[in-house]
Amino acid sequence: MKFAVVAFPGSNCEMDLVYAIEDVVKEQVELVPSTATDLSDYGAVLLPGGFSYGDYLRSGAIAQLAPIMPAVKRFAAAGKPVLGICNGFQILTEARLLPGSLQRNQESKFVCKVADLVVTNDQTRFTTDYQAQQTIQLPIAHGDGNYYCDPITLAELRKNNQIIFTYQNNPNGSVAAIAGISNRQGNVLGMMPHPERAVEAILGSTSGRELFSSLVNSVRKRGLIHE
Amino acid sequence: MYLAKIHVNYKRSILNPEAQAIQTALLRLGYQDVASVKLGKYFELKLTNSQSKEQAAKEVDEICDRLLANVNMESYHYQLEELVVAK
Amino acid sequence: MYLAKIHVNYKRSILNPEAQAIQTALLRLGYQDVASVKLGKYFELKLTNSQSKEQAAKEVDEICDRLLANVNMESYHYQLEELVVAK
Amino acid sequence: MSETAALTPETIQTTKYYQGLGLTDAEYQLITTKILQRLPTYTEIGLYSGMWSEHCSYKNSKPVLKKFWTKAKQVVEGPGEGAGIIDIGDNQGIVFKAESHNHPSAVEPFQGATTGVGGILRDIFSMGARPIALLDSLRFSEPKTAHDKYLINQIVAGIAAYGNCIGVPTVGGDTAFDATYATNPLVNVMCVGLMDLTNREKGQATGVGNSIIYVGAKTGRDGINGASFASAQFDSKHKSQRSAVQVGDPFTEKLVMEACLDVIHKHQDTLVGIQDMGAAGLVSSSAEMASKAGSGMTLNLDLVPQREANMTAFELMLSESQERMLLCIKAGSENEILDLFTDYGLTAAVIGQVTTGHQYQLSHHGQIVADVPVDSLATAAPVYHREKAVPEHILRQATTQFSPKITEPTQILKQMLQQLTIASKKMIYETYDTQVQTNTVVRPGSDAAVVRIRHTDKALAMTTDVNGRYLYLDPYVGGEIAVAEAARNIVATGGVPLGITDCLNFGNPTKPDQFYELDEAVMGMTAACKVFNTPVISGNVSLNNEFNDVAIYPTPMVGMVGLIKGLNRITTQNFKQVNDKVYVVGQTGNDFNGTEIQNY
Ligand SMILES: Nc1ncnc2c1ncn2[C@@H]1O[C@H](COP(=O)(O)OP(=O)(O)O)[C@@H](O)[C@H]1O
Repeated sequence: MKFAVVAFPGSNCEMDLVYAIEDVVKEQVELVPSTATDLSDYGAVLLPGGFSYGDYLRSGAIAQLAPIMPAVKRFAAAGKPVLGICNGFQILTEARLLPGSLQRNQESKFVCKVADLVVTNDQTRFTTDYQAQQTIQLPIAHGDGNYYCDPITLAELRKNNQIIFTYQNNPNGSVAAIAGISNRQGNVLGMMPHPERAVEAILGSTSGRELFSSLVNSVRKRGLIHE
Repeated sequence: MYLAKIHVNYKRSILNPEAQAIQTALLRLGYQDVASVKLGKYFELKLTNSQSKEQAAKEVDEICDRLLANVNMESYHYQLEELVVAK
Repeated sequence: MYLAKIHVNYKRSILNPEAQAIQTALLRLGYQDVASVKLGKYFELKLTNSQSKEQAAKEVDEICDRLLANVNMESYHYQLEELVVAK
Repeated sequence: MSETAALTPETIQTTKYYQGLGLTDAEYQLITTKILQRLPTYTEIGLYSGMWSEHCSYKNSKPVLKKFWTKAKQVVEGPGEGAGIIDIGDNQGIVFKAESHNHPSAVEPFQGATTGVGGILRDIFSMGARPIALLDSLRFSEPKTAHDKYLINQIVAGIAAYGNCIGVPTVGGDTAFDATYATNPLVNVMCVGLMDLTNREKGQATGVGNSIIYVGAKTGRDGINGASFASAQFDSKHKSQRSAVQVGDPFTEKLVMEACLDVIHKHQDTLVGIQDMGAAGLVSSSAEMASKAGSGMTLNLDLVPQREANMTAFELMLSESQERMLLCIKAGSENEILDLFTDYGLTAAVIGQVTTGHQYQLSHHGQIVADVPVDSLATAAPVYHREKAVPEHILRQATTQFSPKITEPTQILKQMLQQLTIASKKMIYETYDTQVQTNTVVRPGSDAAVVRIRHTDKALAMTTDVNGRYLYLDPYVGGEIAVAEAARNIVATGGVPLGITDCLNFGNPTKPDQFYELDEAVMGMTAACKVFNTPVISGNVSLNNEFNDVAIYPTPMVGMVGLIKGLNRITTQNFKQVNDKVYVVGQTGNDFNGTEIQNY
C-alpha cells in the first residue's frame, strides 16, 4: 500500500515518517506538499509533527486552511485512515476532524522525553496489533500537548471508545490524561506521542511499530487499496 | 479604509493554562491582590477595499471564524473604525 | 476592587513574525484587502485590595514591567475601572 | 537615525562621531589618509565601523588565533569560511562551528538565545550541509535573584524555541554555575552538519556581471550596528546602549534553509557562492564575498527588501535583521533562482552585480553613497598585538593545593550531588527536542551525545566542555584540560576525536592581564589538540565579557566531534548490571584547586 505524508511549510517530522515507513515498515510512501489537492492514490494519509507555519497563531490553525485540507477531509469522510501525529493532531483538531483542542502544556514548557502510555482501545485499525491495557513507551516532544475538551465531549469520547492512548504519568495536564483520540468512526486518529520515533531498537524503543503494522493490515484486509 | 480592532478571548468555562501560569507567578512575586487573570489576543487589521461598514464587518467575521479564533474555545468581538485617507 | 484592562504590543520597528504569518495566510486565502496585521496581548486583572486608583495603577505598572511585558521589546497601556462589589 | 543621515563628512571628523561607532582616532586617520585619501561619508564610516569591529575583523585576536593548530589529514576546510569541514569517508563531510551570543542574551535573553541558534544554523547550511545536531554550552550565576532566574529561564526557552521549531535536535551541551557569570551569562551554541563533499560551497562572488541575490526576511531597523555592540563592554552607567534587539523567526529560517539546500543540491551550475548575513549584516556578507573572490561589487540599496519605511543606507547596510542570505548567481539564471524562492514563500531580489576591479560601490535613491576599496573593509582592519602580563591573582596564588576537610563522606557526597553544576541538567534538556530527525542514539545526560549517520554503520559523538575556574587558576593548563575533557567524553562513548570548534569567551584584550589569559589558553588548547589529533576547524571570539571592569573567568568553550565506526561500539555512561566491576583508569592525585568541593 502507499502512504501519503503531507508536508506543510514548517513541518519537521515528515522525513522521519518517510524513513520509518520505507526502512522499517517496508511499504511505499510519498511526500505530498500541502499545496496538492488530491489524495486518491493513497491508502493512508499521515500528518507529521513540526511547527506548521511556525504554529504562530495557535498550533495547527494556519495549516488547517492549507489547500490540501479539503482532500484530507474527503479522504476521512470516505472512511479511509488519517493519522495526525503531534502537530498533525493539532491540525486535525483545528480542522474539526477531531473534537477538542490542544493547549499550552500545564508547565508552560516544551517537554521531550519518553512517556509510558496505556493502549486503552485495541480495536481500532491503528491498534489491533497492541493488547488492550498494554503499556508502551513512546517519545513525546511538544509544547502544546495539553488536550482539552468540555465534560460533555469527554463523556462522548468515553462512551464511544474514542480514547485510544492515555498517559500513565500525565506530562502536560491533558484532560483524563488523554494522549490520543479517534473520531467517532474510528478512521481518524490524533496523538501527541511520536510512534515514528520508536521503530528502531537503536533509538530506544520499538513500541511504535505495531501502530504502523496495524494500519497496514487493516487497509489490506478492507481491500481499500489497489496494491 | 477600515480599521478592525479585534479581541479574541477564551470562553468563560474554559481553563487557560497560560493565564493560570501567570496568576501563579504573580502570587509567587507577592501580588496576593490579583484575584483573577484573563489572557486574550488583540488584533488590528487594516482593510483597504471594503466599500461599506457592513461589507467590512462581514469580512472581519469571516476572518475571525476561519482563522483568528478557535470558536470551540474562544469568542471574539470587535470595533470597526473608518479611517480617512489623505488623497 | 479594580479591573485593569491591559494591552501589550510590540514596539515599533520590532519584527513580529506571528503577525506576518497571519497576514501571509490571509493573503493566501484571498483576503487581498488586508493591508496590515498587528497582533498584541490583552490581559484583564482583577485587583481586590487596592485602596485607591493610584495604588492600583502603581501595582499594575509594576506587574507589567516585571511580568506581563518585556520592556526591551514591548510597550503597554491600560485602563483601570472601579468595580462595585455587592456586599 | 534620521538626523544623523544628514551628517557631513566634515561633521563626522570634527565631532569625532566615529568614536561612538567604536572606531579610534588612529583607525579614522588610517581611513582618511591612507585608504580613501578623503573624508568618508556617513554611510562609509558606518561600513568601516561594522567591518572593523572585533566581531568581524578579529583585530585583537588574530595574532592569537594564528597559534591554533588547524591542519590535519582529515581537514577539508579549516577556519576562514562560514564553518570548517572534516572528511569522514564515503564522500561525506561533517561541518561544525560554535557561536557565542553572550551580550545579546544579557540584554534580551530569549531573543538573544534564539538568534544565536539561528545564526549558527545559517553558518552550517550555507556551507552546503544539512544541520543534524545542536549543542549549547551555558554559564550562569547560581539562581539567587529573580533576575538570575529570569536569565536562565529565558535563555533556555529561547534555545528550545528555535531548535525545536526548525527541527534540528539539541542533543547535548553543558551547563555550569558560578557568580562570575552573574551579569554576563555565556550562551554558546554549536551546530553540526552533514554533507556530500561534492556539494561544497564557498562564500564568494566571482564572475563579472553575475548577480547578487538577497533572500529571506526583509530588512528592518533591528540591531543596527550590533557587531560593534557585541564587541563593546558593558557597564552599569550605559544602559541605553543596550538596544540591539533582533527577533528570531525560526519558521522563516526553516524555509530559508530548505530553499538554500535545494539551490545547493539541484542548481549547482548556476550557484557561484552563498553566505549568510550575520554580524554587520549586508555589508559584511557582500564585502567578504567580493573580497575573497578578488572581485568588485555594486549594490543598489533601493532593491533591498525592506520592512520599514525611510531606512537610510547606513541602516540598510548595518541592520542585523535575522534569517537573511546572500547568493551570487550566474548572469542569466536569476529568474530560475528567484522563482524557486518564491515557491518556498520567501522574498528574494537581485540587488547588485559583480564588477571588474576591486571597488565596493553602493547606490541609494540614485546617488552613490559609498565607494571604497572592498579589501579595505574585509581585510585591512588594523591588527593589534596586545601586551601580556601575568595577572596579579596568579602571582599571589598559593602554591599548595586546597585541602578539603571531610568528616562525613556520605553527607559530603550527597551535598556535592546537589551542587547545581554537578546535579542533573534534565530541567534544561527535557525542554529541547532531542530526537527529531530520528538519528539520536545517545541523548543528553551521558558523556557525549551520539547521532548516527543514517544508512551507514557510522555515528558521530559530540560534546562541549570547559571549566573556567581551572583557567582562572592557570589559563594554559585550563585550556589543555578543556580539550582533554572533551576528548575523554568522545572516547567514553566509543568515538575517535576528529576535531574541535571553540568559542573564546574572555575579558578585555587591551588589559595585559586579561590578554594573558586569552593567549595562554589558546597555547594550552593547541598543545592538547596536537596530542589528541583534533585540529581547530572553526570558532568564534567573544571579548569584553566584563562588567564594571571585572572580567568573567576565562572560558574557552571547546566543542569536539568524534567518529564512531560501527554502531555496536556506542557506549553509554550509566552502570549496566548488578555485580559489574567498576574501575578507575588513571592516577588520582591531590587535585582540589578549582573543584566544586572548594566552591562548596
Ligand atoms: N545546556 C545543555 N543542553 C543539552 N544538554 C545538556 C546541557 N547541559 C547539560 N546537558 C547534558 O547533561 C550532561 C551533564 O551536564 P554537565 O554536568 O553540565 O556536563 P559535563 O558532565 O559534560 O560536565 C551533559 O553531558 C549533557 O548531556
